[in-house]
Amino acid sequence: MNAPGFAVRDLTVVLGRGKRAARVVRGVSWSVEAGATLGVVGESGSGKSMTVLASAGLLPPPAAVTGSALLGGRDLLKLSRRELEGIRGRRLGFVFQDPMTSLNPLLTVERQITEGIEEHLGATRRAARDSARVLLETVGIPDPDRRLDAYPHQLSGGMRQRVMIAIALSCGPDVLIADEPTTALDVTTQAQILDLVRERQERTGMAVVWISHDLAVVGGLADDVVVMYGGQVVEQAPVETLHSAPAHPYTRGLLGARPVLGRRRDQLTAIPGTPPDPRALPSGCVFFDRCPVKGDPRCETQVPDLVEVGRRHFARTFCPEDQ
Amino acid sequence: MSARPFSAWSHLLRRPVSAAGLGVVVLLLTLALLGPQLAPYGPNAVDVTRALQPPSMEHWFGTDDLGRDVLSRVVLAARVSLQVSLISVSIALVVGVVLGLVVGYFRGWADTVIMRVVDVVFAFPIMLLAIAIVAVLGPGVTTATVAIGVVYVPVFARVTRASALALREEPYVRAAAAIGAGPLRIIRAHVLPNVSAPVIVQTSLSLAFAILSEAALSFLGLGVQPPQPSWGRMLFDGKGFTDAWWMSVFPGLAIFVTVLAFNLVGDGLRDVLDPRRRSAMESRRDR
Amino acid sequence: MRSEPGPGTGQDAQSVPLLDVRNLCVRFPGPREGRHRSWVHAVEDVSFAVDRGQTLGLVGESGSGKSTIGNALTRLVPPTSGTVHLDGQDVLAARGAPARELRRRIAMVFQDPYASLDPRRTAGATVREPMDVHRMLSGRAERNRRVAELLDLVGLVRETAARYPHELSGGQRQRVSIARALAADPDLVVLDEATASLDVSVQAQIMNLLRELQGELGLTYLFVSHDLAAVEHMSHHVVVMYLGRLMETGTTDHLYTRPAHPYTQALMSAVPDPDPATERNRERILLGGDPPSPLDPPSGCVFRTRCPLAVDECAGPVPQTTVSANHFAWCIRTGESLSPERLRRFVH
Amino acid sequence: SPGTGVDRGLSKDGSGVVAAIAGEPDQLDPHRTSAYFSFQVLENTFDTLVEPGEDLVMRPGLAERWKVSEDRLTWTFTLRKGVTWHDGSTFGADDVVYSYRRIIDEKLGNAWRFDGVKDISAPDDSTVVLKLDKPVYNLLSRIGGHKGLAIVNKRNVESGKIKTRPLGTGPFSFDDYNPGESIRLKANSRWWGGAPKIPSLTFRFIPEPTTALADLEAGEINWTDNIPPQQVERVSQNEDLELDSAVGNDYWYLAANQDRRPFDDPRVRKAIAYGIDRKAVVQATQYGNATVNQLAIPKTNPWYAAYSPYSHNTRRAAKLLAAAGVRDLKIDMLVTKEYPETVITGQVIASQLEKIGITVQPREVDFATWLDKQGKGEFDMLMLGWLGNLDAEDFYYAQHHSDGDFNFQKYSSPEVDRLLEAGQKETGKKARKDRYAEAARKIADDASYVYLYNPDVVQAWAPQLENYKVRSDGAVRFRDVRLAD
Amino acid sequence: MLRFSLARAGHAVVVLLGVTVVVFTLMHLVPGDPVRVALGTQYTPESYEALRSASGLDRPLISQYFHYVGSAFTGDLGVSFRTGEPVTLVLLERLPATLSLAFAAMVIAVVTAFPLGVYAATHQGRISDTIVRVVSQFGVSVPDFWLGILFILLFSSTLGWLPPSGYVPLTEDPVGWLSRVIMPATAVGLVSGAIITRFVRSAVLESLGSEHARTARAKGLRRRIVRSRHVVRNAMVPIITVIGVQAAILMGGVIVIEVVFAWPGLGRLTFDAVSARDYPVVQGAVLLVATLFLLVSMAVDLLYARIDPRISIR
Ligand SMILES: Nc1ncnc2c1ncn2[C@@H]1O[C@H](COP(=O)(O)OP(=O)(O)OP(=O)(O)O)[C@@H](O)[C@H]1O
Ligand SMILES: Nc1ncnc2c1ncn2[C@@H]1O[C@H](COP(=O)(O)OP(=O)(O)OP(=O)(O)O)[C@@H](O)[C@H]1O
Ligand SMILES: [Mg+2]
Ligand SMILES: [Mg+2]
Repeated sequence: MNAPGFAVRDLTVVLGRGKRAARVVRGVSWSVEAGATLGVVGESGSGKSMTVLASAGLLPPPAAVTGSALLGGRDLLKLSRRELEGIRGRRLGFVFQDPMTSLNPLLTVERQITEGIEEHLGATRRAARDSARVLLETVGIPDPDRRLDAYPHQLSGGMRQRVMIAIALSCGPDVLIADEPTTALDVTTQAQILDLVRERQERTGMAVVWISHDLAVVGGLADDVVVMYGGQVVEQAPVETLHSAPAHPYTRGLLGARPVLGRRRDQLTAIPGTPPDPRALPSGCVFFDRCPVKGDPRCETQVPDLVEVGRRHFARTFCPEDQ
Repeated sequence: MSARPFSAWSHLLRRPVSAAGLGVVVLLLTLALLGPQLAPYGPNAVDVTRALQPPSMEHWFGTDDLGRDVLSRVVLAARVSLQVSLISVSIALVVGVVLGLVVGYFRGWADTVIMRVVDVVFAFPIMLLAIAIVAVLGPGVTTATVAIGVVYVPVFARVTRASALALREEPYVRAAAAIGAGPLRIIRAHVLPNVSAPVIVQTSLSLAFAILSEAALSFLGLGVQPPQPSWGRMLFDGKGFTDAWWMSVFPGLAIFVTVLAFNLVGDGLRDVLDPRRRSAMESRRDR
Repeated sequence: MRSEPGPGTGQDAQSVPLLDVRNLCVRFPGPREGRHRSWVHAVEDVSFAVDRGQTLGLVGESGSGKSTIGNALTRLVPPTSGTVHLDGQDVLAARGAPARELRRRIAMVFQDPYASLDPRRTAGATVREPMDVHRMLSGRAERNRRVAELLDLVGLVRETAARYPHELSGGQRQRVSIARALAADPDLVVLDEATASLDVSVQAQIMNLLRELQGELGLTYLFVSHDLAAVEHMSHHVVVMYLGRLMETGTTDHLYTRPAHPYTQALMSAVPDPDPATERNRERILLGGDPPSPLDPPSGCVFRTRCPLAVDECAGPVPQTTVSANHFAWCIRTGESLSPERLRRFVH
Repeated sequence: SPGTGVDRGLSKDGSGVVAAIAGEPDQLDPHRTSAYFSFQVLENTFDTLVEPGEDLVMRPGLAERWKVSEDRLTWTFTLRKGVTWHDGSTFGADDVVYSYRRIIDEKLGNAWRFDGVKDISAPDDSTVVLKLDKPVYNLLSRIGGHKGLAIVNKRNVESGKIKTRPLGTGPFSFDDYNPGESIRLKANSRWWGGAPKIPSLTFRFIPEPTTALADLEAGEINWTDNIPPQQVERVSQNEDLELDSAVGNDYWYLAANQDRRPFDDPRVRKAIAYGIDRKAVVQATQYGNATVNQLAIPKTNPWYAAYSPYSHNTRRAAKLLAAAGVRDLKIDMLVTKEYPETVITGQVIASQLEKIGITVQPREVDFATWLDKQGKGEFDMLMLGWLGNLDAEDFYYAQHHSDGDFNFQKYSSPEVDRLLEAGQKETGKKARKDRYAEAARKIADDASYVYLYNPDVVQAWAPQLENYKVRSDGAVRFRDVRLAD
Repeated sequence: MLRFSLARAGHAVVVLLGVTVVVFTLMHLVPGDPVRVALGTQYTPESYEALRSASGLDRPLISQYFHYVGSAFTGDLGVSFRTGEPVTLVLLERLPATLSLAFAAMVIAVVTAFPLGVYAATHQGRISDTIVRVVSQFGVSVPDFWLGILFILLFSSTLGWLPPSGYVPLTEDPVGWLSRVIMPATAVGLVSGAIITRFVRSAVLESLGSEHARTARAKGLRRRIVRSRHVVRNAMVPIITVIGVQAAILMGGVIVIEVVFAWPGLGRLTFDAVSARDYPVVQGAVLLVATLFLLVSMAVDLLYARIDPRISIR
C-alpha cells in the first residue's frame, strides 16, 4: 500500500483572544505512516483533541492555528474551505469520544452513514444504503437492515460507537483519527472496538491516530506513542521503548500511577499536584511543579527541547539520562 | 463553568451593554425616588389655557390636553411603573419560588395539582386574566400590582420547579441526602441557592414584562388612576391627539427605555449566571 | 432463596460482619406498556458482607447495579426487598433517632467531583455539613476546627475551607468529598466510582489516600468501580455483578488469580495490559453483543445470552457454587470453565 | 344588493350614505337596548306613535292624531292608514298594543314610562286607547321622546330575530350586519313620510374620533358625530366639510353623597359649586363645545328657565367650608372611562378644588362597577350626565324627589318634593313650567346636583350630503337627506 | 398517535374545566351587575328583577356553573346578556378577525426572525450579529401598542398612506384587509419576531457548537448541508416551542393592539364583555382562547415528535 500517512508539523493552537487566550497546543509535531498506528496519550486537557481537530479545521472560532497538517503532501491548513470539505470524511475519518452526542439524534443511522457517501462518492441513495448495510455488517452490528432505520437513541453505547466507526470508514479514508473512542464504553465493549479497528486497519492499510488517556489502551494497538502534557509533546517513542524505558518523568509517573491487573502493589506512584492551566502556563518546563526529579536548574525558567534520547525516541527534558 | 452570583455583579459591570442597562435602571430608581424634586412642574397642574403646546424650551416634552407638562408627568410616572413592577414581581417571585420548590422537590400529588392549576392559568390569555382580576378588585395601583403579580406566579413556579426537579438528581443534593439531611434543610441549603440563577434571570426579565403589563393595563384604564401620572395612561390620553405627537412619543419612549434597560440587565445576568440556553418561559411576554 | 450467611467476608462464625446485606432487590418502575407496568430489575437477590476495616470491591459493567446497591445502603433509593444490617442493626427498618445514627455511620463518596459538591458552598461548609446535620460537637467554632483537621487528613491545606468548588481542581474536590464523608465519623464508606472521572495521575493520589486513611482510621470501604485493576488494588474481597445479579465473589487473591465465572474471565481478559509485549500475545475472550435490557432480563443465568459456555440448562435455576473457601460463583458450569483452550473456541 | 360585499366607503354609484358612529350597538331590539349607539341606528328604522319635531314639540308619528278626555285619563290615538312593515305586512293597532304590553308585562327597562297607565286597548284596527289612573301630563313625550318605545313587530320579536335583524316601519329597513364593523340599512320606499332620497344608509362603528374625522376627510364616510372636541374649531373652518352644532338636551352634573358627612351640609356642597370653574371644565372636556348651565334644562328646550346662582369664587367657597367647620376634606370621586368627560373633569376639578383645600381623588372604574357603586351609595361624589330627556319632569323628578328612583345622592327636601308632585298634576303648560322652574331653583340652591353644562351636539358631514339638520335631542335622522353629485 | 391525542385531549379537558371554574368564579366576584348595565340608567326595580331571572342570574352560583358546563359540552355557550345572541355565534363572528391578525403577525414574525436568527448565529461575533442582537433587543423591549400608535401617527395621520383602523374580512376585500392589517400585524409581528429571533439565534448557536454538528463537518459535508440538515433542524425543537408560545398569545387576541386599531377581534370582544359584565361572552371567549392555546401546544408537541424521534407519542 502506498496510501499517504498523516503528519502535523509545529502545530500551535490558541483559543480565545487577549487576556483570556489559552495556548492549548504548543508546537506539536508527529507523523504516522500508512498502515501504522500512532497512539497519542496524555491526561485530560493536555491538548490531544485540539491537535487533531485543529489539523482538520474543525475547531470552532475564535481559534488561531499555525503550523501545518500534511495529508498526502497537501497542507490541510492552507486549503480553502471547499477543498477541506472534500478531504474530511473522504480521506480523513473521525471517531469521537462520546457516541451519545456525536451522532445526530434526529436522523436515522442510514442517513448519517449515507450522507457522506453521497457527498464524496456521488453514490445514489440506493447504492449508498447498500454500502451502509455492508458497513454496519463489517463493524459487527447484527441485523444491519433493521439498524439502518434505527435512530441513535435506540442503540446501545457500543453500537453507537460502531456506527461512528462505520461513518468514519464509509469512504475508505487514508487516515482514521480516533479521539478516545472507547473511553465512554465498558471494558468488554472497548475490547470489541479495539479489535474491530485493528482488524480494519490490517485490511485497508489506513493510518490510524488513536488518542487515549490510558497508556494501556494504546499498548496493544500503537506502533509509536506520543505523550502530551500541557499542550506539548513531552515524549515520543515506539510503544515498546516507551514502556520499557520511559525517558520523561511524566511518562514514568503515568506508568506508575495505574494499577495493573494481576500485578498488585502496595502503593501507586502518584504524581503530586494537578495538570497546568493553559491560560497560565509556567515559563519553564510545564511539568516542573509536579516533577519529582527537577534535575536541572534550567527546568524552572526554560522550556526544554524535544531531544533524541534513543533510537526514534524523543523526550522533552534537560536530564534524559536521569532515569 | 458558570460564575456564582456574588461575583455576578462584577462580571456584569464588565460588560458594557449590561452596565449601560444597569446604569439606566439606577437612573430610573433615582427618578422614582427624587421625581418630585426633579420634575420642573407639578404633574397635575391643570391649565387649560396652555393645553397641547408642542415641545419648547419651557416644556421640553410639550404639554398635554389639560395643559400639564409632559416631561414632569413622564418623570413622576417612573415611580409608579417601577413600584408596580417591583412589587408585583416580588409577589410572583416569593409565591412562585416557594410553590416551585415545594412541588419540584417533593413531587407527589401536590405537584400534580399545583401544576394543573399552573396549566390552567397558562391557558388563559394573560392580559385577560389581569383584566379580570382588576375587574374583581377595582382598578388602581394596588390591584394592578396584585393582578400582574398573580399572573406571573406560574412563570416563576415553572422555572423554579424545573430547576428543583433537575437539582433533586444532582449528586451534591443526593450527597446531602446521603448524609441524612432532612428535606427542609436540603431545600433551604442546597436547592434554593442553586435555583437562584434562573430565578434571578427570570426576575429581571419579568420586571421588564411587568413594566409592559402595567403600561398595558393603565392604557386600558385599569391601572394607575388619574390624575396620577403613568406612562401607559399617558399613552391612552394622547391617543386621540394625532396632532400632539409628543403626548404619545415621550411616554412610550420612557416605557421602551425602561424595559430595554431591564432586559439588558436580565440578558447579561443570564449570560453570567446561567449560560445555558434561554428557556421558553422567558419568551412569555404578554400582550 | 438463599438463607445461609452471605458470601464475602464474615464467614468466621463468631464475628459479626460490619455490613451484612441479604437478598437485596431493588426495582424501579419502568415505562408503562398499556395497563402493564414494567420494572427495571436493577438489583436482584444480592447478598454480601464486609468485615470491619476491610474493603469490598464491587465490580461490573455499566448498568450492573453497583450504584444502586450503594444508594440502597445510604437509603437514597428504597430497596424492594432484602435486609441490610450494620453492626447487627437493621438499617432499612430503623426509624427516627436510630435511623439518623445509622445514616451517620454510613457515608458515601460520589463519582463526579464536579457535580457532587454544592457550587454555592465553600469547601469548609461542605465538610461541616454532616456535623451540622447530626449536631455533632458543640458549636460552630469546634466544628470548624474539626473541618481543618479533616482537610489536613485528606491532604488539603486549611485555607481550602474558604474556597468554592470551582476554585478547586478535580483531585482537590474529591478530597473535599472524602473529608465530608469522614466528617460524621462513619464506620462504612461507600465509594461509588470515587476515582473514575479523575486524571490518571490524580486517581493514584486518591487511591493512595484512601488506603492510608483506612489504615489510620480503621475504615470499612465498599469500593464500587468498573475498573478491575483499581478494584484489585483496593479491595480485600470482590463482588462481580452483571445485570443486577451476583456472578462471583471471593477474596481478591483468589478471584483474580482463578476467576471461576465465565463473565469474570471475559471481563478480565478485556482489560488491556500496558505492556505491549504482554498485550499482543495474550488470549482474549471477546464477548459478543450487548447486555440485555434490565427491563426484561433473561431467565435463569442472565449472562447466558453472551456466555461462550452457555448450554440449555443455563435457563434454569442458578446455584451458588463454591470454588474454594470464601470464593463462590453463580454458574452451573463453574467446575469446567477453566481451560483457555476451550474458551478460545468461542472467541469472535 | 346584499351578498356582493359590503360598501366600505361611498357605495360604488355614490348614492348611499356612510355614517360613522362612535361605537357598536349592543343589540337592535329597541325595547331591550339602552345603548346610545343602538338608538342612533334604530332612529332610522323604527317609528313611535308620536315623535319630537325639531323644536322638541311632539308631532304625529304612526299616530295621525290623538285626543285627550276631559278628565285627562283617556288618550285616544288614531293611527295612520296604509302603513306597512318592512316585510310588506300591514301595520295596525294590535302592533301598538303588543309593543306596549311587552314593555309593561315583561317589565322591560322602559316600563316606568307607563307609570299611571292602567289599560291599553285597540277598539279598532286604527285606534289605540290608553287609560290612565292619574293624569300624566307628559304622556306624549314619554311615549314619543324615546325610540325605546318604538312599535315592534310581534313575529320579529318572537322569532328572536329582532336582536340582530330588526323589522320596523321606519324610513330605512335593515339590510346587513357586520359585527364589530358596520350595519347597513336600505331605503324604505313605502315609508309613510315619503321615500328617503338615498338608497342606503350604512353605519360604521369607529370608536376613535381622530379616525372618524380622518375617514370623513378622506371621503371614506359622509357623516360623523364622533369628532375630537379639540378639532371642532379646525373642522368648522374647513371649506370642504360641513359642521354644525346645537345646544344639546343632555346635561352633566356632579352629585355629592348626602348620606355621608360632611356632604349632608348644603354649605359644603355649595362650596364645591363655588369652587368650580365651569368654563375651564367645558374647555377641558369639550373644548368649548358646550354651554355652561347651572340648571339641567338647556336653552333650546321648551322647559328652559334661566338661573345661575354660582360664580367661580374661591373665597366664597372657602368661607362656606369654614362655616361648615370642614378642613382637609378628601373627596372620593367616582368617574368612569366609558364617559371620558368624567375622567377629565375629575382631574380638572381636583386641580380647582385643591385651591380651597379640598383633595379630590378620582376613582376610575368601568361603568358596570360605577353603576353598582352608585346604587350602593359607595361614593363621596360622582359625575355623570343624563341623556335624552325632553320633558321637565324627566329632568328633575326621579333625580331629586325624595322617592326618586335615581336620587342616589339622597337629596330630600319637602319643598322640592311638593313642587315636583305639583308639576305632575298641573295641567296648564305655563303653571307646570313655573312649578318645575321653582323646584329647579331650589335644587340648585341646595346644590343637590352641581350642574355643569349642556354639551353641544356637534356633527360634521360632507357637503354633498344635503338637507341634514343637527337636532338638539341628538336624534340622527337621515330620512330627508339627499346626496348631491 | 391516537393514544397521545386522547391523553392530550383528556388533559385539555381538565385544564378547560379549570379555566371555566376560574372565569366563573372571577366573573361572579366582579362587582357590578350585568343587569344594571343592560338596563342603562333608567329602569324600575321590577324591570331589574325580571331581567335578572330571565338571565338565570337569580339561581345559586353552583347550579349556574353546572348548568353552564353541562351545556358548554354540547357546544352551547349560552346567550350574550348584552346582545341576546348565542355566544357561539358572537365568538365565531370575531374569530376571523383575530385569526387573520394573528396569522399575518406570525408570518411577519417568522419570516423576519428565522433568517435573521440563523444569520446572526452563523456570523457570531461579527458586526452583523451585533446589529441583529441590538435590533432584536429593541424589538423585545418595545411596547407593541406604542409601536402601533406610532405607526398610526406616521402612516395614517401624517402620511395618510394607510387607514388608521378598522377591519375588513379577508374574504370580502383582500386589498382592504391587507391595508388595514398591515400596521397592527407589523406592530405585534415585530415584537414576536424579535423574541423569536433571539431564540433562533441561541438555539442555532448551541446547535452549531454541538458535537453532532462537528461530526457532520468531520464527514466533509458542505457547509450548506451541515447547516440545513444538522444545525437548523436540530435547533428546531426550542424554536418551535417559542413560536408556539407566541402563536398562542397572538391567537388569544392582543387586547391592547385590538383596542388601538379598533380591530374587532376576540381580545377586544372579551375586554368589552368584561366591562359590560357580559359573563357568558367572557366565559365563552376565555374557553375558546384556552382551547386555541391547548390546540397550539398540542400541535407543537406533534411537531416535536415529527422532528425528534426520541419523543415518542404512540
Ligand atoms: N472552547 C474552549 N475555550 C477555551 N479553552 C478550551 C476550549 N476547549 C478546550 N479548551 C482547553 O484546551 C485544552 C486542551 O483541550 P483538549 O480537548 O485538546 O484536551 P484533551 O487532551 O483532548 O483532553 P480530554 O482527555 O479531556 O479530551 C484544555 O485545557 C481545555 O480546557
Ligand atoms: N432511578 C432509576 N430509575 C429507573 N432505573 C434506574 C434508576 N437508577 C438506576 N436504574 C437502572 O438500574 C440499573 C442499574 O443501575 P446502576 O446505576 O446501579 O448501575 P451501575 O452499575 O452503577 O452502572 P454505571 O457503571 O453506569 O454507574 C440500570 O439499568 C439503570 O438504568
Ligand atoms: Mg479530548
Ligand atoms: Mg454507577
